[in-house]
Amino acid sequence: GFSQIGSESGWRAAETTITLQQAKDRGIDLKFADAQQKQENQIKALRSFIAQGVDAIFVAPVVATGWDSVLKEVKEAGIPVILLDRTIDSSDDLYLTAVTSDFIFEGSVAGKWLVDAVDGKECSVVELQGTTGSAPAIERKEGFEQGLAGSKVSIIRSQTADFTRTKGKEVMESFLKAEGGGKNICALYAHNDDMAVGAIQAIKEAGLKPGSDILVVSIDAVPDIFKAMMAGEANATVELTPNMAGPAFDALDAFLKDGTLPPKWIQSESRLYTKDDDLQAIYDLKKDLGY
Amino acid sequence: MMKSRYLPLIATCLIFVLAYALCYWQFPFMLSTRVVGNLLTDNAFLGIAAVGMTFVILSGGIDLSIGSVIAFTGVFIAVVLKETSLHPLVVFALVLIITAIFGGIMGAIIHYLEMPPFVVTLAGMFLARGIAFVISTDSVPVKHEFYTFLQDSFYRLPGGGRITVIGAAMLVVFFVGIIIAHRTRFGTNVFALGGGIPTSKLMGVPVAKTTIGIYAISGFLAGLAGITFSLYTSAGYSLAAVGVELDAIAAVVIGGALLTGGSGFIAGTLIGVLIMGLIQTYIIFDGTLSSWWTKIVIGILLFAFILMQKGLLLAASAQKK
Amino acid sequence: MNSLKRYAPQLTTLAIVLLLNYLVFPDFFKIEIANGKLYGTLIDVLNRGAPVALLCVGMTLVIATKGIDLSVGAVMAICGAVAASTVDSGGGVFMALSLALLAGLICGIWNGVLVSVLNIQPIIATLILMVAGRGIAQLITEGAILTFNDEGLIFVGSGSIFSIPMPILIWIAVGIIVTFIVRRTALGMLIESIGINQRASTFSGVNARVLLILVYAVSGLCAALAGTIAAADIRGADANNAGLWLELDAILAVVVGGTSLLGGRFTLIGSLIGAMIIQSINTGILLSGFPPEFNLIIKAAIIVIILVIQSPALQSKYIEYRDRRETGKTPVGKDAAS
Amino acid sequence: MNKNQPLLKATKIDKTFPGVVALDRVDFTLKAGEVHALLGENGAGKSTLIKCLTGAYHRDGGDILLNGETISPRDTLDAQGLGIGTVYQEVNLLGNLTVAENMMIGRQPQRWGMIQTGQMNWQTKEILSQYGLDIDVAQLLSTYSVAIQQIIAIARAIDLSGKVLILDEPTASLDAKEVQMLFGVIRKLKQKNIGIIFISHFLDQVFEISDTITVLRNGKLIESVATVNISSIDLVTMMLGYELGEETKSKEHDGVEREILVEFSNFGHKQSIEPFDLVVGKGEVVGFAGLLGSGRTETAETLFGVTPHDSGTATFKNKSVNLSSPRAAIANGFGFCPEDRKTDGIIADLTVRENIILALQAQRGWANPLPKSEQDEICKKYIKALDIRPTDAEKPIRLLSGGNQQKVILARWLATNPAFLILDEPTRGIDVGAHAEIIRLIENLCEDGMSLLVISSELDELVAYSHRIIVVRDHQHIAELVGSEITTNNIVEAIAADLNVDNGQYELKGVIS
Ligand SMILES: Nc1ncnc2c1ncn2[C@@H]1O[C@H](COP(=O)(O)OP(=O)(O)OP(=O)(O)O)[C@@H](O)[C@H]1O
Ligand SMILES: Nc1ncnc2c1ncn2[C@@H]1O[C@H](COP(=O)(O)OP(=O)(O)OP(=O)(O)O)[C@@H](O)[C@H]1O
Ligand SMILES: [Mg+2]
Ligand SMILES: [Mg+2]
Repeated sequence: GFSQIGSESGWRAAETTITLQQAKDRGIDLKFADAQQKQENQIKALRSFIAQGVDAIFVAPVVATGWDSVLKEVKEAGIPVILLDRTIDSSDDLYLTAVTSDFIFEGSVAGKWLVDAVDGKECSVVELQGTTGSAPAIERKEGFEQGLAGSKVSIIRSQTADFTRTKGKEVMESFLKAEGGGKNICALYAHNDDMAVGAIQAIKEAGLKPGSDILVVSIDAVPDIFKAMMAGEANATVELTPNMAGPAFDALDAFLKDGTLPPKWIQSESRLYTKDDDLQAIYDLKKDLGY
Repeated sequence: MMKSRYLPLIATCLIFVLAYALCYWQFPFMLSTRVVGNLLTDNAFLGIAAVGMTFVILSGGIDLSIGSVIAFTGVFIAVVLKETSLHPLVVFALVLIITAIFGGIMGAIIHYLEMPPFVVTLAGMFLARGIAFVISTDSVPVKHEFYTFLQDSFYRLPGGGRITVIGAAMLVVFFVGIIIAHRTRFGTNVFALGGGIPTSKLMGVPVAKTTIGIYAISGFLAGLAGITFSLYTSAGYSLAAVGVELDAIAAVVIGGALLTGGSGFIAGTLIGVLIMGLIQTYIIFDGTLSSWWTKIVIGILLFAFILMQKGLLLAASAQKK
Repeated sequence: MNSLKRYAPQLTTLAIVLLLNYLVFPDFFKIEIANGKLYGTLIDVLNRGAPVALLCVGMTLVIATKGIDLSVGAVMAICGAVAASTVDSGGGVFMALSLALLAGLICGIWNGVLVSVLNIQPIIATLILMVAGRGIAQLITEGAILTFNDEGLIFVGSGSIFSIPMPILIWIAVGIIVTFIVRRTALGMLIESIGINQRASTFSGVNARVLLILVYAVSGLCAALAGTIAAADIRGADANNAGLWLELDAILAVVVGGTSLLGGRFTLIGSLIGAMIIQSINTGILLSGFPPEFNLIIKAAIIVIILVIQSPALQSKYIEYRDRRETGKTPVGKDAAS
Repeated sequence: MNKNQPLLKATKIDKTFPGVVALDRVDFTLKAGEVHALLGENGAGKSTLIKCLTGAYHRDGGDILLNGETISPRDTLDAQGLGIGTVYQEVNLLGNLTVAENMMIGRQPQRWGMIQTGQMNWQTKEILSQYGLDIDVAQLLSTYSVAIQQIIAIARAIDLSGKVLILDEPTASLDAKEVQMLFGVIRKLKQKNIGIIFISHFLDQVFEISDTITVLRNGKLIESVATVNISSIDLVTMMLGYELGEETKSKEHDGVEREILVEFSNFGHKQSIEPFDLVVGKGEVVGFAGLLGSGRTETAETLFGVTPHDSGTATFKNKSVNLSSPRAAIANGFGFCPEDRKTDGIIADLTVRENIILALQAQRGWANPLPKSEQDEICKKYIKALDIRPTDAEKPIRLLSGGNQQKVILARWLATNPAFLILDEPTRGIDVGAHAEIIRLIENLCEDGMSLLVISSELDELVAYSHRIIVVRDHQHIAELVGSEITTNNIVEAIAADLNVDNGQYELKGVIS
């Protein structure tokens, strides 16, 4: 069984595609349950998985807390659980392993890149946050601030744009107006690429050049941001790989075969891409993954 | 002769049984006690909130704030339990008082300012979630032995299913709700408001008291649903329970109530909630649907239920004459 | 003058919200021309308010018949997706627009048939499409954001004519056209009569069934336009997020604009003012620089203020108070409605 | 208690609505054990006065004393607490509650906070049986006809009234039998020293039951006199402010052969009306007589396609026509002015003008709006012809008095100039002046060639204008009276034939839907 959060973004869609693909390749019968962004639905899904007697459960938890009791039930039923892309607050004997990236780390990678990019100069950053209260929003903000620590780079405005392009554009428009037509802004940090893509359009429409007048750094590495980077309109992105399932299946196979216990945390890569990479190649690689 | 007012209720029940039978036919495992127990536990918070929503809808109003109130309640409980050493029961009492007053204030605004419930409770929805954000944007885990105790107390059914505390709580709330709605003066007054406020006034129904009472009940039950949710997840999270109000409205209406007010049954809402739960369970059992097909199928099933209900009612009324 | 008086509560509210915006952001009213386009925060309000304003037009008619349309957000997503996939597969902007409008029309008629022929309660009838519609949109885009580069379609979202951004022109034009149609024919009155007393209206020979389908169809068309604009704006159809929860904003705008959710008398102009009020609040929040945790509280507080300003109870209290000062009479209390 | 001390005394009651002075320093005194008739034209302010007395409206000025003590009921609940029971003009009960709940709301018998439904139903049944009503009280109120609802409303008000009973046009849709029964109850209440305020446009009823008469005109008190001291002519003059021309005379019942306009054969509907044959000639007035619940309204609704017929055929001018919906009927030149004006007639929030032109406009289609000037002309014409007051056509119709609303609905149908017009209780709640006016109008209309089918519980009226009368009972057409057979007596006999009515305990039975 695979309990997915939903399909709120292209990245999520890619993750689903890859997971299903991996399962198919390995000849695994995967029950897929979409939770429409609701934890209660995920818990329901887990319970039904138990009821159906699946062999293993993958969960991409929508939120870190609140899994104790249902995972206890899963454990009682003797089904191994692997967490994908987000960890949870429960004690770690309730799941086999977690294949995740580290949001804080991603944020700090982005922050460090910016500090390097401005090379010690002062820089006022505007930040487009993810959905208020969501784990990536909170942790990518925190990580970014860690990355900036000790430098002259500072965040002057920060507002949520709900991880969406439309909001990213709208919020960026108001940032530009509020900051003297954008003259006071030296860089933009967006918690995901979609918001950055929206914001890039706003910057262009305001008559500024994204990528040079305003530096743009974001997270996720979806295909569209590579297009923007190729056009010189975005500067950097930190990859959050959608292939969480691969390592997860590996770990599961090993465990089921001879009981090898995987490490509790398998960290996925958080690679930084800049214009120095072969953008076109990566774009081609990614564009059919269902982003 | 069958009493025509109970027809919608009977139709809904029939459809539920029919649908369950269909599911069973496809997935024999659906009839296990586990699935039945899950149906109760998983929908407990929705059910409790839907009881409150039924009162509101019976009176011709609507309450959009319940999802947010559930989230607020969860965050409030989690944060208070973390920061202080109060016993959870005390915190429960506290939060129920707060949410009941919150609902009551919305009722008072609706009545005294003569503003539509839709807008007033929409403001309430923003406010409750807004306060939840301000208390904590992070999701806050609850670690308290009392919680573990409650979560671990359940009645085990033969076959591994469980009747949990929260599942049982929902049934109790429905029972009390049925009595209040159909067996007390207050309940009759609720129906009266749904029949028309000006007329109710002329008939001497205490409109102000009833309106405030209704929304206070809805707030109270949303608080209770929040407690249930917090027991369900052992956490408080400000983004929890988004859109629950729509699920609750759908459950109430599927249960046979008229959104214009004045007609419906609390028991129907229970069936409505179970039908919604059944749809979810069915989809998960199926397990082959992509995210988008999930949505489409939910829509189709919803439509099918409503059609069947209509058809049954039509057939019944044709036969009766 | 007369109409000014009629919209007094709405205009007052708008003025207050704009004033608040001015206080948090002194440059609020500054408008200049940049890149051949009007540029300024006020323009942003008009521009960003386009989807809600468009939805409002259809929603007002639906609400006037005592209905409600929860599906508009999802229909936006569908139509955006249709437009995007049309240009992506080589259709021109004209084709894209037509197909998007057709999709909106079909969705609207579907809702209308459910409500008027099958007699399903509007909130539930449209809830079905609200849930399923987003799925359909995702089916079209396969869950991803479908981006496009068709200049024609992009023009709908971010082009301008006579320096005025297209979305503004579109919603104002639609507002005017629909108002004109509805008020210059008997349509408006017939719609109102259905909303007030459907039974009595059918007794008088009003074709309630057709009119109900019509209003939902108009709502679908408006949602189609809004969806196309939203997609054109970001050069991509975002099936997951386009129009998400916008139905609530639209309903709120209609109510703030002075049309009762109980059906009957409606005012399109009021609704459009309402849409601008809502957008001004949203823009104001963005400009204020408060941390996002406070967004909802601010919004709630402003809505409460609006409620108080527009409360019929308080208005009649005020009129009574004014009359008393003029005539010196002391009324015993307030009229119970009857 | 001193019988001469006024039970209820209101002095200098003022009530102004925006633009209308509804009550202008009106004094009113009700003695215990007295039946006090409150009379006046439509829109005189009768309903407003009683709403002020019962707290449904808040008066702008003036004092109310009950048993010598100042009272100021905040709302109806308050008034009920003071022992004032009221039946308001439009039946104000809740269709979505059961009969018993309507009867007992707020005072249901309870035990441990729970309603004893069985006992409540039993009590209600008891109460209603005093009014000759033997119905299933656990059914929803809306399943019963207006007339039954009216009786329930009266029973409820009487049950609530410890001191004062107010009846605003209680007899508007009752037939003679029910009226007599009501009067019987009123007389009993009189003996219990309850003061009764009675509003009616039926002067014979007023003379029969009342002790004192108070007349209002244009919101002003005209006079308060003992009933024995006034003649009916003086009373009418007092109400109208001018002398009414002689009462309409009975029609000389011609036997003229008429060209057939509509013909229904074997027309019926399973649940509501036995198949019947009916022929209506051009320019003919066919009257429908029957007891309440006899199926007259349902016949009319079947004819008009509200509940489409499921047997038989109809022809119009010898061509077979489709009567499957009101729209279809209207397209064939039919018109139908319904009985229940509150739910089937008025569009409350629309203006008088819009209400008048609605049917005409619907007929023309939405794309072909009636020019404003033409609308105004039509309105002017009917406001004048039917004496609708206030004359401002831009007022929402809900602000008009009941009788004036009725006139507006009538105007709506007259404006479409139908070939065949069905009127269900057209004079319900209409004052004497306008009453005469409407009867004259009906006569004129049929002289102009319009065919009419009129349902009325007022037999005198039916006799006055009908060329033919159909008697309906138990959803069947049982008799037809033509020409000189048409007399009140014959109708009553036809209705009562082979029915046991001797003990006054007559069971109304019918299909409960
Ligand atoms: N709520 C209201 N707002 C404005 N005007 C009103 C309102 N209610 C009544 N009126 C006006 O007050 C006047 C008196 O109305 P009222 O209903 O008391 O008449 P009535 O004597 O009962 O007439 P009828 O015999 O037709 O019932 C009428 O001119 C009416 O239009
Ligand atoms: N005493 C009764 N008990 C049960 N049902 C009744 C009774 N009286 C009337 N009804 C029902 O109410 C409905 C109303 O009948 P309808 O309105 O056609 O009567 P009517 O002849 O127009 O009389 P009126 O208009 O005076 O009520 C009928 O379906 C009838 O069965
Ligand atoms: Mg009156
Ligand atoms: Mg009748």
